[in-house]
Amino acid sequence: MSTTEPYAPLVAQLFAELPGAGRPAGPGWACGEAREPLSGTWVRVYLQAAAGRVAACRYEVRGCPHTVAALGLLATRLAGQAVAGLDVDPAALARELGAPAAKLGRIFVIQDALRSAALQLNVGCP
Amino acid sequence: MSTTEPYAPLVAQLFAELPGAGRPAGPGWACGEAREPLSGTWVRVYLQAAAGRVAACRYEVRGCPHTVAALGLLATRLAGQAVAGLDVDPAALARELGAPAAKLGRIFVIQDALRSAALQLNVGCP
Amino acid sequence: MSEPFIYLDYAATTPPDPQVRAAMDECLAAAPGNASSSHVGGRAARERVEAARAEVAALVEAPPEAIVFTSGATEADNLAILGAARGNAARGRHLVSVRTEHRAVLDPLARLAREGFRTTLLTPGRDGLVDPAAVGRACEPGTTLVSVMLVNNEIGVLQDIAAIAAECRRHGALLHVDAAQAAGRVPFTVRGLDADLVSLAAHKIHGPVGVGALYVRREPRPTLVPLSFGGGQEAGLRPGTLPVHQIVGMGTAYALARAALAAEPARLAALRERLWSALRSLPGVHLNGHPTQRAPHILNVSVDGVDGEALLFALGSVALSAGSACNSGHGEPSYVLRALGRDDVLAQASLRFSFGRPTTEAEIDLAAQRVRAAVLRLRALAPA
Amino acid sequence: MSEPFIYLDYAATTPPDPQVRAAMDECLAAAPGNASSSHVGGRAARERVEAARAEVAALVEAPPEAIVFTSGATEADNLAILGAARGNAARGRHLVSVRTEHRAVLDPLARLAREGFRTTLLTPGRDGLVDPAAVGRACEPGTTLVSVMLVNNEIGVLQDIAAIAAECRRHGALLHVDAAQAAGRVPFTVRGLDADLVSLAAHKIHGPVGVGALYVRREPRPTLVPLSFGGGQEAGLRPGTLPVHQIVGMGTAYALARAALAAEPARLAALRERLWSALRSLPGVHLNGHPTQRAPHILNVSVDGVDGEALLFALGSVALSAGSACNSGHGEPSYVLRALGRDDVLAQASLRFSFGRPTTEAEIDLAAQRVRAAVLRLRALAPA
Ligand SMILES: Cc1ncc(COP(=O)(O)O)c(C=O)c1O
Ligand SMILES: Cc1ncc(COP(=O)(O)O)c(C=O)c1O
Repeated sequence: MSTTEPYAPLVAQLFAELPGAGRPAGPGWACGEAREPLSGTWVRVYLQAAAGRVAACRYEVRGCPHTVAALGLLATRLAGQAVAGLDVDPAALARELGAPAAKLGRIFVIQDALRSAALQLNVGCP
Repeated sequence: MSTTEPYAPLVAQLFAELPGAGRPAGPGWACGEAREPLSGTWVRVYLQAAAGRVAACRYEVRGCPHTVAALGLLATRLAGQAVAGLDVDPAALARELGAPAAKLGRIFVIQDALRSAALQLNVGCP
Repeated sequence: MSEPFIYLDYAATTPPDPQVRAAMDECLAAAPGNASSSHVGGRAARERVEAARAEVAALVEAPPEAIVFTSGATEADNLAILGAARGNAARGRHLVSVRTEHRAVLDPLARLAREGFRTTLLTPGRDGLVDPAAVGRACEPGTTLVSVMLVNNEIGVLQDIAAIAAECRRHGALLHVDAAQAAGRVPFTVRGLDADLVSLAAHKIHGPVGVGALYVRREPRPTLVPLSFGGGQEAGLRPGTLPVHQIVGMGTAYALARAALAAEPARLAALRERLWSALRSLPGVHLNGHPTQRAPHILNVSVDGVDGEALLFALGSVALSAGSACNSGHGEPSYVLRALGRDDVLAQASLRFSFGRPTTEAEIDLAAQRVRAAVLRLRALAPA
Repeated sequence: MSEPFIYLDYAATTPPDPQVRAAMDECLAAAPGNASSSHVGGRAARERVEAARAEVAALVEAPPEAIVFTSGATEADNLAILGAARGNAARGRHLVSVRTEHRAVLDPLARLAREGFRTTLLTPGRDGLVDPAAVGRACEPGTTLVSVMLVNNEIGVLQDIAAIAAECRRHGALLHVDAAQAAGRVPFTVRGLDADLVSLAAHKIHGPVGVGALYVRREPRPTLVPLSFGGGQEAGLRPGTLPVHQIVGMGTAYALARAALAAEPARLAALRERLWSALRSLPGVHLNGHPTQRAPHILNVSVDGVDGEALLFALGSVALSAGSACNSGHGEPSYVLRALGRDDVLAQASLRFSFGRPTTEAEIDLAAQRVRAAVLRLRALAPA
């Protein structure tokens, strides 16, 4: 934690606006879930695809401001990406949000949830 | 030393006014001298007698304010006292001036000088 | 976030009372004098110090000579614990304390472990209270010192020090009490505590930070090895030029606290209950610590189903702590709440509200509203 | 004694600069915040602390991270000496210092003797200066720490620390320098001193009493055992809630001192020479300490043929010290002057005049007049 603001302005903005937050209504969503019991972090990522590309991303989360903000970033960026090989770079994400090293584990939780949602898109929802 | 004034008002007054201080002029004075090398205290007491009683007392001194004040008190009080058995009570003097215990040794210096001056009055000056 | 800011972190630090500030500035503007100097400025400084010492002593009904000024409660705790343990090492090397003490107590105990002392750390009940009989059972023939705080800084519980003191007497151990959170918040006297050493802070009760005191019983007088040496101030127990303005600030704060002791604790307790009533109407909000044996100015709750850091951030316009000020922001769950048996995740999702002289009902109501809104918003994100 | 009062005891303590007072009060009046808290008040407090740390560091050209705030120079000296000796005890248990150091250095050394350390205390020359070669000769294979002050608080002499540091390097010993009287009075940098540990005070240079700092070299970083434990503030070296207003006061004072460094030392040195010229015209007045290798703000003289206590009392309207503030009023001759070879009686009849920012030529002239009058009056009482 720096001696000044504990969260980058981008984190504060995403935490305030929560773009894409919430469980989607309707059918046609794949979802992946992951958790980190020590901090109680819990993440669910919902993906909708069309023509092999991500059409929309939604999420539910119980987590720290960096985790919430990271999901908000994903939700605004994933649309249009190819479903095949869909992934996120946790280190880059943490850097972009100014998250301290101790938070990296939580960003991996997001990656896990995203990968498992993407897997369902590829394999087909159960 | 108390947390307030280091010297009682009587000490301050006697130190400011120095009653009887100085080497007397003229003949007919007995004198006694004593010192305490550790503190550098040095005292000379001059006595003049008439009809077996102290007529006047003078002094010279290098010493702390309590020592100076004690001599001032003596000078104002000895006149009229019988030369025979002339003495001073150091403890009473120290008490009256509010001098701390550590100062008692210096009041004894005054007693020594006074006694030796009185001795000369009794025996006759050399 | 341009909502009006609400400060509810008075257990971390309090704003100095305007009278305290005025007394301090008056002192800083006065003719200069080192309280050790023999000239008039020095004597005036000593008189100010002694008047303040009398005020500090009066709040806890101690003789003024028993008050040793320090740079704060942390130093007072260290002087008591390191000082008494080292000073009585020939009699024994065992110490007793509690897992929920402040770091300023636990860390010197940890240091003493490196110097060959042993410490028994008791676990309080789930309500945060220490069983006095357990203190007695922990004492051994070589136990020289027991340290138990009066008011816990995180959860506000109030220990039964008199009963603990009786156990210490029975076992010939000295008793140290960290009363940094208690002074001016709950009425107590050193005689009532029957403690040998009592730590006091100024900045927890509208005095300045950076000054505190250790009460050292006169008869019998515990042997203490000082932390520092030189100059001989404070009866040789605490050297250094006396910070007159700081000491005067503490004295003024303690005089004000004493005057307020008849009414202020009840007022704060009412505010605390008002907040608790508002918060408990939310499901999944748990009170930490004993419901009634507690100081009036601290309320600590744990909230189900939210992340603690996110909750704190969502409450940006309410200044409060997740744990004690010293631990907050580190993301570590509070060791105090863990010692009470709260699991890590719930311990992390805890809020310490604490109140002071400026706190109003309107602030409490507004804070309760904001907490409700934040909790509901975060729970909506994770409707698990 | 209704003569106007003249304060010439700035080496004992200085009045805080009005800007320092204003900065402190502004800080006390600000929104409350414990510098350890994560909310906005806490962050603002941290920012103030770091800005002040940068100011303190700038005066001595240290990196800000090397500055550890303490409750004063006494604590800084103790942290350096007890901390380095205990922290390096595995390497050796021999320490070197000087008989004319401040009690805040000598007393922790005496404490260490009780913990099994040995100390060699050097005697300076009659001019108060320590021969660097003598420091080298005193070092042994087990010498871990050398402590020599930059400016002596009683006589103002300025040691050749860089030459002493070279001897320390040669012998692998750490060097601690008490610069409490030097900071802001003589220009110096930690690099120029080449010391590992440097103690600083605020109240000697128009900052508040009760705050100071220890410079701790970064590379190589000396191992220090803290004096107190708990809370983790100041890189674990000095725990306790940070007294933000005090630290801000020190920062402001150091910023002002840095700005004044170009002109103020020369101005004070001129005042010192003016006073010395006036006093030396009296017979039997002796300068204590080296005539030129000295700080500008201290003049110490011994006076033949008068009692020291009586002289001080006769100078009631001039506030000054017979020795250091900590020793004055005890009637004991100064151990510093005795170490210089002054006999007890002459050592007792000594006056330390010290100057500060408010000191004027008119005050100096008036003080000189009063000293002359007092000396002549007392000598007339004992024309031996
Ligand atoms: C119970 C308790 N003890 C000790 C301390 C430390 O006091 P200070 O801030 O004066 O160092 C605090 C507060 O931080 C406290 O709440
Ligand atoms: C050389 C020296 N070292 C240490 C100290 C002690 O400093 P403080 O008053 O900040 O405890 C002083 C002044 O008293 C001093 O002059």
